[in-house]
Amino acid sequence: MVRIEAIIRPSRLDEVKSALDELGVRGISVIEIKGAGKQKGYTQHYRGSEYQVNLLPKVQLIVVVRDEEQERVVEAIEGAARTGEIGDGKIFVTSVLEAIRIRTGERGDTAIS
Amino acid sequence: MVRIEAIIRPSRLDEVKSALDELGVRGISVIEIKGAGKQKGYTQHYRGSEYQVNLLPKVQLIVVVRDEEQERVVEAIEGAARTGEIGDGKIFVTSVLEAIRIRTGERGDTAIS
Amino acid sequence: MVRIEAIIRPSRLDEVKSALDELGVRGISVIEIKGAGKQKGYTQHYRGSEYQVNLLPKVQLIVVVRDEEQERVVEAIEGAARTGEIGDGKIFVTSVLEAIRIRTGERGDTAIS
Amino acid sequence: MKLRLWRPALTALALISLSFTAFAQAPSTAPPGPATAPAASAPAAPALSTAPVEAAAAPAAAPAAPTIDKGDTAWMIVASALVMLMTPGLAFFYGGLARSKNILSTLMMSFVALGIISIQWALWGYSVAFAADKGGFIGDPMQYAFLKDVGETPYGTQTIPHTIFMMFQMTFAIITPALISGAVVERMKFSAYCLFILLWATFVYDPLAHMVWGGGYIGATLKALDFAGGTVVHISSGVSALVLAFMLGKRKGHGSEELRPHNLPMVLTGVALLWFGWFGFNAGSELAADGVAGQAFINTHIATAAAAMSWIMIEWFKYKKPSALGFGSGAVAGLVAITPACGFVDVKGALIMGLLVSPICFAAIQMKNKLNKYDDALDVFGIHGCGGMFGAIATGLFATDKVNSAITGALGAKNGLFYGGGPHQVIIQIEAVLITIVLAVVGTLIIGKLVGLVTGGLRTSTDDEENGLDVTEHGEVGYSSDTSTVPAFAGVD
Amino acid sequence: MKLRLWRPALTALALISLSFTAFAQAPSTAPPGPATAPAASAPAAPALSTAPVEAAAAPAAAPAAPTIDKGDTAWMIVASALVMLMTPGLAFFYGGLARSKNILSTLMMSFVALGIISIQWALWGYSVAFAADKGGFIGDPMQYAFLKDVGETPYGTQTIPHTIFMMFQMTFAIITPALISGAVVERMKFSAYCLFILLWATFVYDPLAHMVWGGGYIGATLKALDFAGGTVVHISSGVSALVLAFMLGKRKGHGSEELRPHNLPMVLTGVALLWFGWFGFNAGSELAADGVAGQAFINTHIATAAAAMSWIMIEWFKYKKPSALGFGSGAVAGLVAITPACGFVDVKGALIMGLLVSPICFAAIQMKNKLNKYDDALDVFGIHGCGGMFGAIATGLFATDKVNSAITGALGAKNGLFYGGGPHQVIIQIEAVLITIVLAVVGTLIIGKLVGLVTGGLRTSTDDEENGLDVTEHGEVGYSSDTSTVPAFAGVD
Amino acid sequence: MKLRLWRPALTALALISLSFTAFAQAPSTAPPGPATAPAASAPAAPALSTAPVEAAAAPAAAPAAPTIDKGDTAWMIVASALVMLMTPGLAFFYGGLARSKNILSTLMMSFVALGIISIQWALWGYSVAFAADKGGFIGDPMQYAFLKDVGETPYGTQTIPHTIFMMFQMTFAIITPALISGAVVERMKFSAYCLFILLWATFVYDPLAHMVWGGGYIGATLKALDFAGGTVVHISSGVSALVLAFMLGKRKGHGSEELRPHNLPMVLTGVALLWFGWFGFNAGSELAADGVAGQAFINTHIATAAAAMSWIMIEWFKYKKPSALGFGSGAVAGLVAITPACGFVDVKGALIMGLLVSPICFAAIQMKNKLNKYDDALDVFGIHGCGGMFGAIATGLFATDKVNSAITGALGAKNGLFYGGGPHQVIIQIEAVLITIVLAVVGTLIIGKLVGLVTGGLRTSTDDEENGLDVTEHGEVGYSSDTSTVPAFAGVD
Ligand SMILES: Nc1ncnc2c1ncn2[C@@H]1O[C@H](COP(=O)(O)OP(=O)(O)O)[C@@H](O)[C@H]1O
Ligand SMILES: Nc1ncnc2c1ncn2[C@@H]1O[C@H](COP(=O)(O)OP(=O)(O)O)[C@@H](O)[C@H]1O
Ligand SMILES: Nc1ncnc2c1ncn2[C@@H]1O[C@H](COP(=O)(O)OP(=O)(O)O)[C@@H](O)[C@H]1O
Repeated sequence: MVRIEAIIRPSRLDEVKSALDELGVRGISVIEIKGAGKQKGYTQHYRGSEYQVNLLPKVQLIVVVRDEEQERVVEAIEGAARTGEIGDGKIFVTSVLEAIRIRTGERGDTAIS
Repeated sequence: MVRIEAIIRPSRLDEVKSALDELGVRGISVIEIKGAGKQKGYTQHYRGSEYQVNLLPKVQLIVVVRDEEQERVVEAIEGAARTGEIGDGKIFVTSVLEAIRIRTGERGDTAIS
Repeated sequence: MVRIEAIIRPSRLDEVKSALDELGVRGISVIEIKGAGKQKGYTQHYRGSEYQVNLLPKVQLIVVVRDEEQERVVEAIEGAARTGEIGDGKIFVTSVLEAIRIRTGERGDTAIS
Repeated sequence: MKLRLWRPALTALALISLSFTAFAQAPSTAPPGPATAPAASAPAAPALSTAPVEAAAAPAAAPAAPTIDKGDTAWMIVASALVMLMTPGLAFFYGGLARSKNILSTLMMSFVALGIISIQWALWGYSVAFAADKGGFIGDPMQYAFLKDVGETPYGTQTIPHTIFMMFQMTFAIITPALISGAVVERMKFSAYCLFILLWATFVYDPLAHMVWGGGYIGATLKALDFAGGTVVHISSGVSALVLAFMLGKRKGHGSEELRPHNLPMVLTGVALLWFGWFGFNAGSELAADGVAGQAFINTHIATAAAAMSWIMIEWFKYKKPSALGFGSGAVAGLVAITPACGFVDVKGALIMGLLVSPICFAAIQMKNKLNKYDDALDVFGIHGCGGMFGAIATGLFATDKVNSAITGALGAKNGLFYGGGPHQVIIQIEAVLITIVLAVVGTLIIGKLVGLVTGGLRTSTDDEENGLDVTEHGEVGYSSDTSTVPAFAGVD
Repeated sequence: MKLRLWRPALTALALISLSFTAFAQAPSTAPPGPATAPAASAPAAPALSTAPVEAAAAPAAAPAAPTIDKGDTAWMIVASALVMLMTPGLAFFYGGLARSKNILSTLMMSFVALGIISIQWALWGYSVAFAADKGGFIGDPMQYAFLKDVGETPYGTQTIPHTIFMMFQMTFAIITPALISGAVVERMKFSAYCLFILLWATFVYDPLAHMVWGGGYIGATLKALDFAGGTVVHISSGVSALVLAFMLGKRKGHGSEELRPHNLPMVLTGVALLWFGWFGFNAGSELAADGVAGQAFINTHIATAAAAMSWIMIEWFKYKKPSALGFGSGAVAGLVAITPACGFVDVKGALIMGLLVSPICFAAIQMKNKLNKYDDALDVFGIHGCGGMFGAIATGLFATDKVNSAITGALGAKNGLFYGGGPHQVIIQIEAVLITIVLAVVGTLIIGKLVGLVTGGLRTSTDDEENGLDVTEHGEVGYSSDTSTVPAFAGVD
Repeated sequence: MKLRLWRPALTALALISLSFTAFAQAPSTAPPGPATAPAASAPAAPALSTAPVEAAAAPAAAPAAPTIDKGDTAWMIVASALVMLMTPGLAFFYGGLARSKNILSTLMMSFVALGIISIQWALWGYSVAFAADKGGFIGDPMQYAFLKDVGETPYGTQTIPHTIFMMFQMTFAIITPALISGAVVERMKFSAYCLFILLWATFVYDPLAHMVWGGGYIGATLKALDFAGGTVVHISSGVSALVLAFMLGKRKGHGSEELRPHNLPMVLTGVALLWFGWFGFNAGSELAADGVAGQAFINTHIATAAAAMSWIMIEWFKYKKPSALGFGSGAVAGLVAITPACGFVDVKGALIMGLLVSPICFAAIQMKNKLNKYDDALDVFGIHGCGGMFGAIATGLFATDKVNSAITGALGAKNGLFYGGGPHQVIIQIEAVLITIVLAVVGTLIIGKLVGLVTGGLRTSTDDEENGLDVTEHGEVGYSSDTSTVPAFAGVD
């Protein structure tokens, strides 16, 4: 199994969810994060003090899928999350040793199906 | 070392923490996340507009432990987090290359003990 | 590529960001989390009911870098995040199978440069 | 155990219904409406008897034409608005103490009282409370039904339009049942709650208001003193809250999960609005912009300040941490305690009452935590019930006609124990408290049982409770993230 | 399509400008200022005509020296403060409904009206609205410019300092353009908005206020009834909001993303402050602490309670979930509906109006959702426009001189259809509504177009919209985390 | 450096103590209480001298029986409630500006003043400020101790119950020390703060209030003008805040971490309540519902609106981003500036003062940022100190007896420089400002030092500061997540 961690724009979350849904991927976890990268930030002013803000709101998606699904899932996310503008985000894939469904105790691929 | 990532119900966090405590696992990190899966969501209405919500509040626990502790820790979490109802969550285990304790610079197993 | 996950004190975030910036690491992701460990918590009282709180605010940083950068990045974080007091946090390194830049579809090392 | 409780309760219900019927048939004995001469038989609301005396000094002998005083009217319009604002204030006080998944549900329990009781009051509530006395227990439910004859002409010997008096009293009728909600939040069905407060207002609050202020038994016959509602508002709601908490059972997670306030700044917003509005509540109960109102105003403020300080002092000594919640809890306890006394005591009395009420309420809540028998979630009994009882009884200790000559004048009461009146008034005050407790306990038991039958139980399902009543009862969440379908964390966050 | 709309609009602009010029040259026909005898030609604001009659009963024939009544003054100072508070109340009502990335931008749209319109009103707005009538359309813009001659001496036959009357009216002038903002939040440029409300206040609100309350056509000639601003405040803003929503286009993500309220407790804070302040708005419009004010007060409260209940009842039946937002929306709809009627109808009328307005507004919003042609983000047209029209017309159904003798007296109007006056008044009310609509539509089209030219479009860039106007227009974020450079999530969280 | 500061301070302390003793022994020269004829020697509070003149026009020569006016009383009851609400308003204004880990601690610093100062005022504060003058510096601390003789009978020639006047003044005494807290939040010990404000109220505020309003040197002898508290409230607190900020040192992280406001909507809630309550503060200072109150009311509003606009205009030009915080800061600056002037100037004066105060305060804060010598966390000196000084001096420029005849009448002052009075009054105003500054600086230094000795330092430990004072000083967190033991993020979230 692999753990696909996608960092995307908050406004693309709906699209990405739909795309995964179409692929049959049901289980996902979502975290609100902040990200810095090439995308430029903005300046805030509070009573004349300037604050340079370069951590921007992003959404991190975690999906664990079987190895063979990796490519399709990554492509689905890519397609749905892309706007072509700087700041679209990244996808990182790591290897998962074991997955357990807490409710049943199932392990391995069946835990995430 | 392994990184155990458990996605559980918020209401089970206390139990899980106690269970880990009993095992002697002291260090944990906790993140509030949202999850979608088999568990069904609910509908919200705002002035007659319907919103289907299927991302539900979950808690993600991260515990890095020595390889040999993996099984006991996973079982402890499973036991404490299980209600038997859909939505109990998942545990994912990944391999950790290196761990560092920032305070001391210790590396490897001693960093997390 | 490796995924460096650093759990640090919120008050050290600025320093760590600067340190990474100096190294030329531009892309990072940041999550507000809670952590328990050796650092002792505190007690809250609400109308005489006592609540023992041992999950303390921490910040989790995620940086994915090329394998060869791992050491330098880890050291930079260590240096900038260290106060020497209990509660400075941990760094965990895991291996990344693949990285994709959503905007361009680039893969591998170029995705994170 | 439960079964045994229902039997006397049902008997009492029968009795109450019976008496209602009886009273309805009995001829009106002393209609206080403007149509008939209200002179001596006017309802003995404290304010009713003192204000006009001063205002209409010249034509004292001829109460035939009570005239409107614009200064009094200006004050009472504002006072009514101030008391109205207390219900949202209460909503925020309670809302901040709830968990965020129940924030809207908690707020709604107060807000909906503004909807339900306002209409109930206009249709029949006001008449039950303030129309011509029937047997000392209720007012003629027909006389002012639908606010018939409630117009510009003042009520009794008052100096403000009857509409304003009715409105001022309405705001009291609204907040009282809302107070109860603090004990039942996070688990009571919204439908059951709505029905409960409608019936409770009709069968507990309205008769009680009549008995104390409308010319009924407690005020006119027993001659107990209750300037702004210690019995009517606080004891009645506090005791009913306790009974209802028993009937509902504890919240899921009580004892195991930590049920902490989700938003203390919101609690303090509530405290601020309550404190502010309470000036209307207490000083407004004089129904005139005069010296007694001034005294009631400063007493209210001093007692509140003293109680807030005394609460955080307890915390300071006990935990070394004087808390914001402690300050707010103390302030509310002080407001509660001074309510029945505010127009009757001097500043020293107010200060002492404020200093003493906090240890009492604090101890009551400690006791609750130790006993662990019931889950009065936001301490309605601990603060309003206990604070109200203390205040009502202390009124019998500190009342003095130096401050308000009506005490030994029109109201026919005695000075307090510490002001030369002997134990007489304390005993009467205790009697008034007991009557209130009995009425509240019996009424709540019967109504709670009835409502449970109608709505298929008073409580939501365990699942709904776990998911939070905002989503399950109201179909909303309090705080939403911008991330479109990502609803806010169950936490504030 | 857009091009075609501009043509008649520009023609209308020409006409309006022309008439302005004409009026400016015409000699003042009936200066209502204190300098000249205001007697019969006094501006026919409802309150103006009823209050003084009672207050100055004795020297009724000699209106030469209107005296200040301290009770009335006390009430009107407070009423002005209460109405002032409504604008922040509105800010929170709207702010909670916006997404958190636009929270400050939404709040600022209301708050800035407190800045801009206060100054505009002092410089010329008050004069345009309340100085000597010019052709039934505006007041002499010079007479009270810079508040010249607005001092202690009462306006017309009033019994309060002229300053207070001016201030009371100012608070109305402030909140009205702020109401419009609900339709345009989350995408309109702040600069364009500021300019728009300045011009709109001058060319739409001020003339309308004059026509209805300042001795102009609608009040003095047509003799339409509008106690506290159904036409002037709610229809004008609601209709203008609709037009502006069309001109701006929909928000990015409308239809695809879910645009939910970010903070419903904040919405209820707004509702509480609006409800509270509206007592000043409605009962204050009597300009005196008297019986009519009392009636206006209770009507306001009853209609609001009824509308809040009726809205959640619809939800209860339709979705099984009575919501907090529904309660708040209903309450505001009730407040809107009763505004023109509050000093003219009895409690029954108020109750019925409250019960009916919610279904009407609810249906209007449903219709908007179905049509999906425009993005009136926070339903200004649905609630203020539709609720206002209903209220204005229903005033013609329920008005009765039993409640306010001025209706058939000084105001020269007729009783409502259901109170023996025949259809006469309803027709007049409809005419007043239509005039208001025309003025609002034409005025908004012209001003909107003009402002767009000046500010290079009314809308922010799509990027700015996506990032949220707080950061892009105001350089701030609403909620910040302690984690130094980590700005709060775009969500509340 | 610090050591050198303490020496003159200690000397001054000795002097102050000495004079206190001296005054206490000196026989009362002009007791202004109701018992003795207050006629000409009545405390020259602006309001005291103007209101009664108008109210008791008929029996002008015989001040023997001041009568209560119900209109005035109605207004002043409400005004007192309004000013009380300002302290919670201030709490939210400051609270939103703090970081979320210090939200409760910041709120508590304001709320606790409601507790401490209310009691202090009742016990001795009021007497020190308003009892019979002792040497121009303080009032007899015994005369009204424990509110002895403060009852219904009006104070001096006033027309409201003495209780109400005392209460109105109490609300000023409460908010003034709370204002100081803005400079010391996020690092001052709660115990030290409590002790500090108790002493500061006694030794700085009360004497100053006496000197300006209670018949003491500044008002009665120097004849400086201060309608509602420019010197007494704003300069005193602003300057003391600066001194205390120096004594405490900077917050940990100042300069390195970004210390941003955690909740700007909360800041605007505070602004709304402050603006609303300030009507009571300023117009209430007339102590009557009359024309001067009306003028004070509109001046207050216009200056505030103008200052809010002028602040965001500066931001607009400088950063292209007019901010919500800027609007709020400007509004508060405007309220501060107009406070001493509101009952003395015309609308033009108010407008100009409003427009000018914002650039001044903005520049002061810029200067602070550049100098980087002290950490006046929430800019108490920048806004209240500088805005207050500007307002006090500008009163000497714009005051005109056209608006308030008392200026050149009972108050014995002169018109402002721009209104034909020559530089006379400006110079006097500057003198009053200087006296206030000296008293505030010396008093704060001494009291701060003393308190530091008693509480073992004024500051919390660095660790406590890092963890946030909510948890370490009060044992609570402001915002909690539902996730049981997971306390909310240190951020709002
Ligand atoms: N090396 C990295 N490690 C972790 N997160 C990263 C890394 N690089 C980028 N990110 C995340 O991806 C987001 C988008 O990256 P950015 O460089 O701004 O745009 P793009 O992905 O379009 O090149 C960042 O805000 C950050 O959250
Ligand atoms: N494939 C997955 N990848 C990541 N998270 C998942 C995955 N499947 C489930 N989850 C997480 O686990 C939670 C519970 O899953 P769900 O299918 O609803 O119930 P259960 O685990 O009892 O079968 C989800 O809300 C989601 O947070
Ligand atoms: N085994 C672990 N797995 C995951 N997170 C951990 C682990 N141990 C510690 N942490 C995280 O690191 C933080 C600091 O750890 P702590 O033991 O308190 O201090 P230190 O790192 O200085 O020894 C914790 O709050 C927690 O978030």
